[in-house]
Amino acid sequence: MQLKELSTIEKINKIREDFPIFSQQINGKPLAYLDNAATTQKPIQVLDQINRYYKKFNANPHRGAYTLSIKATNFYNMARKNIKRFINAKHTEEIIFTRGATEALNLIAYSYGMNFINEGDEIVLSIAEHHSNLVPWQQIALAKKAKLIYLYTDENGQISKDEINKKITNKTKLVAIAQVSNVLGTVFPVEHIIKKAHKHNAVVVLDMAQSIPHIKADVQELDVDFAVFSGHKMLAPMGIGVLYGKKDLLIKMPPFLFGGDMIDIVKEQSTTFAPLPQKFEAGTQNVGGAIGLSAAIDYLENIGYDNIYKIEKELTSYALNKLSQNPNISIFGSKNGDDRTGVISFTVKDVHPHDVSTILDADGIAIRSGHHCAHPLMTHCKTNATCRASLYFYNTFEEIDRLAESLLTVRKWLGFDKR
Amino acid sequence: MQLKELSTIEKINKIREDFPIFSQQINGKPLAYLDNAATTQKPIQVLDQINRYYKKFNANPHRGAYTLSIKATNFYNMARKNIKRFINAKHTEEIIFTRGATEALNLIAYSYGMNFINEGDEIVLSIAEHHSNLVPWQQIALAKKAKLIYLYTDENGQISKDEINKKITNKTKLVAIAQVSNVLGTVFPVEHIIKKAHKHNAVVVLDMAQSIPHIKADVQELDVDFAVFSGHKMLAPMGIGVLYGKKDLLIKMPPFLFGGDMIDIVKEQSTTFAPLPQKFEAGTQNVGGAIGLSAAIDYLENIGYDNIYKIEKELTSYALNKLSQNPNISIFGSKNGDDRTGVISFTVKDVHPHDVSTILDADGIAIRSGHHCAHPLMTHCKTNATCRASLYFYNTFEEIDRLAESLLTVRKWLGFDKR
Amino acid sequence: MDLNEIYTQVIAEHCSSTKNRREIENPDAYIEGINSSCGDELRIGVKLENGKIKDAAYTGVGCAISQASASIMTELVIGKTIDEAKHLAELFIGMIKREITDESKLEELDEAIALQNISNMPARVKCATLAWHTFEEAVDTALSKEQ
Amino acid sequence: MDLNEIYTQVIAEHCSSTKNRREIENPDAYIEGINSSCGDELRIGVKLENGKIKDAAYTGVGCAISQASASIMTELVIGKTIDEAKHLAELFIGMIKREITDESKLEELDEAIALQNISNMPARVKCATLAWHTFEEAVDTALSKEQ
Ligand SMILES: Cc1ncc(COP(=O)(O)O)c(C=O)c1O
Ligand SMILES: Cc1ncc(COP(=O)(O)O)c(C=O)c1O
Repeated sequence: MQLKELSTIEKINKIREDFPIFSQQINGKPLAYLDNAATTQKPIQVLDQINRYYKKFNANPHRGAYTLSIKATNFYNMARKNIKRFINAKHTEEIIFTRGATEALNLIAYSYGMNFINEGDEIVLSIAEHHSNLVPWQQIALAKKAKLIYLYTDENGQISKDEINKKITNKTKLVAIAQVSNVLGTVFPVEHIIKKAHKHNAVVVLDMAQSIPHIKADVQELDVDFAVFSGHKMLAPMGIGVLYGKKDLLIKMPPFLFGGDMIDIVKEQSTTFAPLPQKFEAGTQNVGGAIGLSAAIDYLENIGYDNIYKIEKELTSYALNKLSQNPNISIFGSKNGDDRTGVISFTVKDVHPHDVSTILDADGIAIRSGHHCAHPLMTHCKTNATCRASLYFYNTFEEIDRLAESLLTVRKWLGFDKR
Repeated sequence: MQLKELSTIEKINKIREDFPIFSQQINGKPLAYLDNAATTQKPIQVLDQINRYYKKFNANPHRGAYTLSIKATNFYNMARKNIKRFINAKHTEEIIFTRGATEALNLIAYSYGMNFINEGDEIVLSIAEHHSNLVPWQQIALAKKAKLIYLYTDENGQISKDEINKKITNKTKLVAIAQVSNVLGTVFPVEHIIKKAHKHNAVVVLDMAQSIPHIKADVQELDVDFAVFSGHKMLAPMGIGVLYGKKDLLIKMPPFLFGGDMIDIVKEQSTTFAPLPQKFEAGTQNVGGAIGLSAAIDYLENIGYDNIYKIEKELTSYALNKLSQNPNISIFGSKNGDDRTGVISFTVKDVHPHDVSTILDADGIAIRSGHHCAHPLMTHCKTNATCRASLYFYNTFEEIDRLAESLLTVRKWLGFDKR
Repeated sequence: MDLNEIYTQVIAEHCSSTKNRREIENPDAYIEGINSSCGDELRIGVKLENGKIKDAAYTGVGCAISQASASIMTELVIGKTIDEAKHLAELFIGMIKREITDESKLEELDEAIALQNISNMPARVKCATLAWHTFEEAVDTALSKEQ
Repeated sequence: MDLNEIYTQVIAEHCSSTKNRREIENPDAYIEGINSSCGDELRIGVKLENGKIKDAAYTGVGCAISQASASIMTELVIGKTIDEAKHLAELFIGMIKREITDESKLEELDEAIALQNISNMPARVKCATLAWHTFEEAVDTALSKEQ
């Protein structure tokens, strides 16, 4: 595919051919899938790789001296190497496969948090964290008598440098922050946060779940200590995700899950553990999932992050502009296209977000409504729920038009603006 | 398919048509896959269901008020209900999806073990436990100053009633046992163990990883407190498994993983948790995996456990008989086909198991060699490693013939019996 | 799915109705019901007298379905005996869960029948039943205080 | 994969060879090497003298590849200077990992070249290198004791 030479619209149309789900009709209308922050759709290239594995190479990896098992092991290791290269980790064994971002964050909390956070230490989070990067730290704070400190967002959904400089101090032991908010789409200044945290010898846990599908990651350049993401939010199947950790940290952490393949020698009363990365990968691993994730990375890189960025930037500006023209719509966070991805939270005057998504659904438009697993941010924004449309590079300008049009009808259904 | 009217050989041949992988050649020979205790192959019916989901219905479940998400949620719930029915649980919310048996066992250890096992309590395990049902309990014993007590197997690979009656006492708080050994294939007398444990108010954790692919499960009839299994060992994809727990136990246990979807209300400094089963299912769930597992159950039930039992019984007797005819082969555990499944561990005189599997692989025969994640059992059996051939209902008599023939050549390759 | 079956005239009117969207003076019980997945928060108050629902009212935020459901419910139960009111709540929840489908049995629910089509929308079922579950709890709490 | 390339005459002979399968008297170091995935356990002993490997021997259980590798290795290193022996170990490990493929460089490995084809069998690589890694560790331990 020579995407470069095509116009944005042509690019998108070409890309959409790879996604079988877009040939669907929802309620008699073509599907406009605008809930990509929740999960993305899967291109045929990814599904094909998974099928190929199960039809030709399936075996338990690491556990056999026969051809099929060796092939499965090789595929699994190649997937790990591909991810290492993709996020530019220094060592392959810094890549730990998990079920998803949530499990990866819990692994860090249980293994690092329970052992290296002490009474009186401070854990700094943003108020916009997804529950998966918030509740585990609450539990650690509770168990270890540590203190949770929040970085608050301003009216643009951004965290100011002042806020960061004020809250990250010598007492800070760990900072847990999303690179991109799953509600506001804000790209947070994580480079500054990481530098500031390191100045105070705190480690930083970066939640890339909402950034890596859109923004090229480089963990060495960021110099981040831990990073996590989920495959299903970046074209891969459900049930696979990644924990990245700096080698020296992972080495000093105890294992999290115990069982097959993560051990060295097991005696009746004691066990020694395998080296990285096996130490953190107990039980039969999800080889099919790892292959799917690796294929998704290949697909993304084949499209190219430059193309993805350009397409999404255009779509996001277009959507923000369209929605702003509706006087009954309030957009949360940044209203222009800067420092943000295509995650757009908004409300419609007098109409509860839940009703908005039901009404849009009748037009085949899939958006999400609710608290988006970010209760504390909702409270901070003085709302109970928002509507959220979240874009990916396979969305179209036409879908945004349909969103805007459908939003014009919403109030009427509830008896406002006279039918 | 009217399997009933066919001969065993015809049945097997019919079944094999469903498995794309068996059209493979390994080293120029047709694949004889005899490592089913490690992982099973996948029928096209299961792969098709997963593909259908990703091509037509994929969305994040529980999180949207639009058609696609509702469908994904329905599929996920239907899978849970199917599993409830399949193992005859009393309540749907007693079924918790996990990544596999290992994660399920760790969940029990972290949530039940860490909170309900106290200093001086005894945890009873069989010496044959897979590391996944052993190392977590070692960790709990270590953390809580509890004592690990082992039930030892006799020369037939069985645990005697004497041994059970002697070791399970009023001090016992938890018994963790596999229904079928992944090394010896022994079916342990778990009914007796559960009754005995309950007499002493101990809870029983049943590892069904090696039994449920072959033996119909009924958790209510067994009256077991917890049970776990992995999808990939019963025709389903990797990355999905199940924890069953009695409702009253699950209710009093704290959550294990924290994050999205398992919460009720999250405030800055505190959180309340969702009811069962969500309480134990943090983060985006593996809907594709759950659908695959549900499809695998349908497939197994379509074949019928009676057919599976009959086919496997014939294959196992045939294999035990064939292998016994080779004077250089020693079989571990039960030598007749009673109280055992088709997991057959053996050694070849003078030849290390690892060499055996390499030599068999050249003939296209896949068996496993090593400690099979059961170091303590290896030590108890006074060996370092065994060869293991493990059968499933899609294996053929011819494959067993090839295994037996190939085993006759093994010693020659290493300079014995003169070439 | 036809939106006309969900967002009916009845719903639109009740959703913005303020008749029973108010505080009760000297309530016998106030119970907070929460539907955390969509952020609905409903406080239902009841006042009992001589075995009857003397008054019922609600406050809080929520979607049209949960607000309309609360409005319809309060109008329906005020003046009914406690037993009748509890029976109606059971009937309503049974209707939404599709456990009761016999139209003749549902007649008693009067305007609340307008919510029947919600049973076709799994994601909205909780919105429709929130008021009724919370009401049941409020009545039980009030009764237990009496004793 | 051709088994003839793996289970060669050399391997079969060395695998059952008892020449260096023995204990060393007064060793300078004994190190236990374990390949937990297949259950190989190898104890390698070394005795140094005047900067040379005076003696080297092994005991333990393991597959043909690991046993033959230990036998070939001990025969090869006895009498070599410590530096030469360490160089050979590096060369061997490089060969198995396919990092060194230049045949002329590998000539020094003599009989150990018989194990080259193991590099095509990822599952057996650890079996082949276990003796050499353990030997390297034993020499280092012996040297550190000397100081
Ligand atoms: C008896 C038994 N228990 C537990 C497990 C662990 O299952 P998994 O690796 O799928 O988590 C296995 C298989 O590996 C097993 O055979
Ligand atoms: C910012 C962020 N972090 C973490 C998660 C959790 O990811 P998962 O549910 O895949 O574990 C999500 C998505 O749900 C998210 O948006």
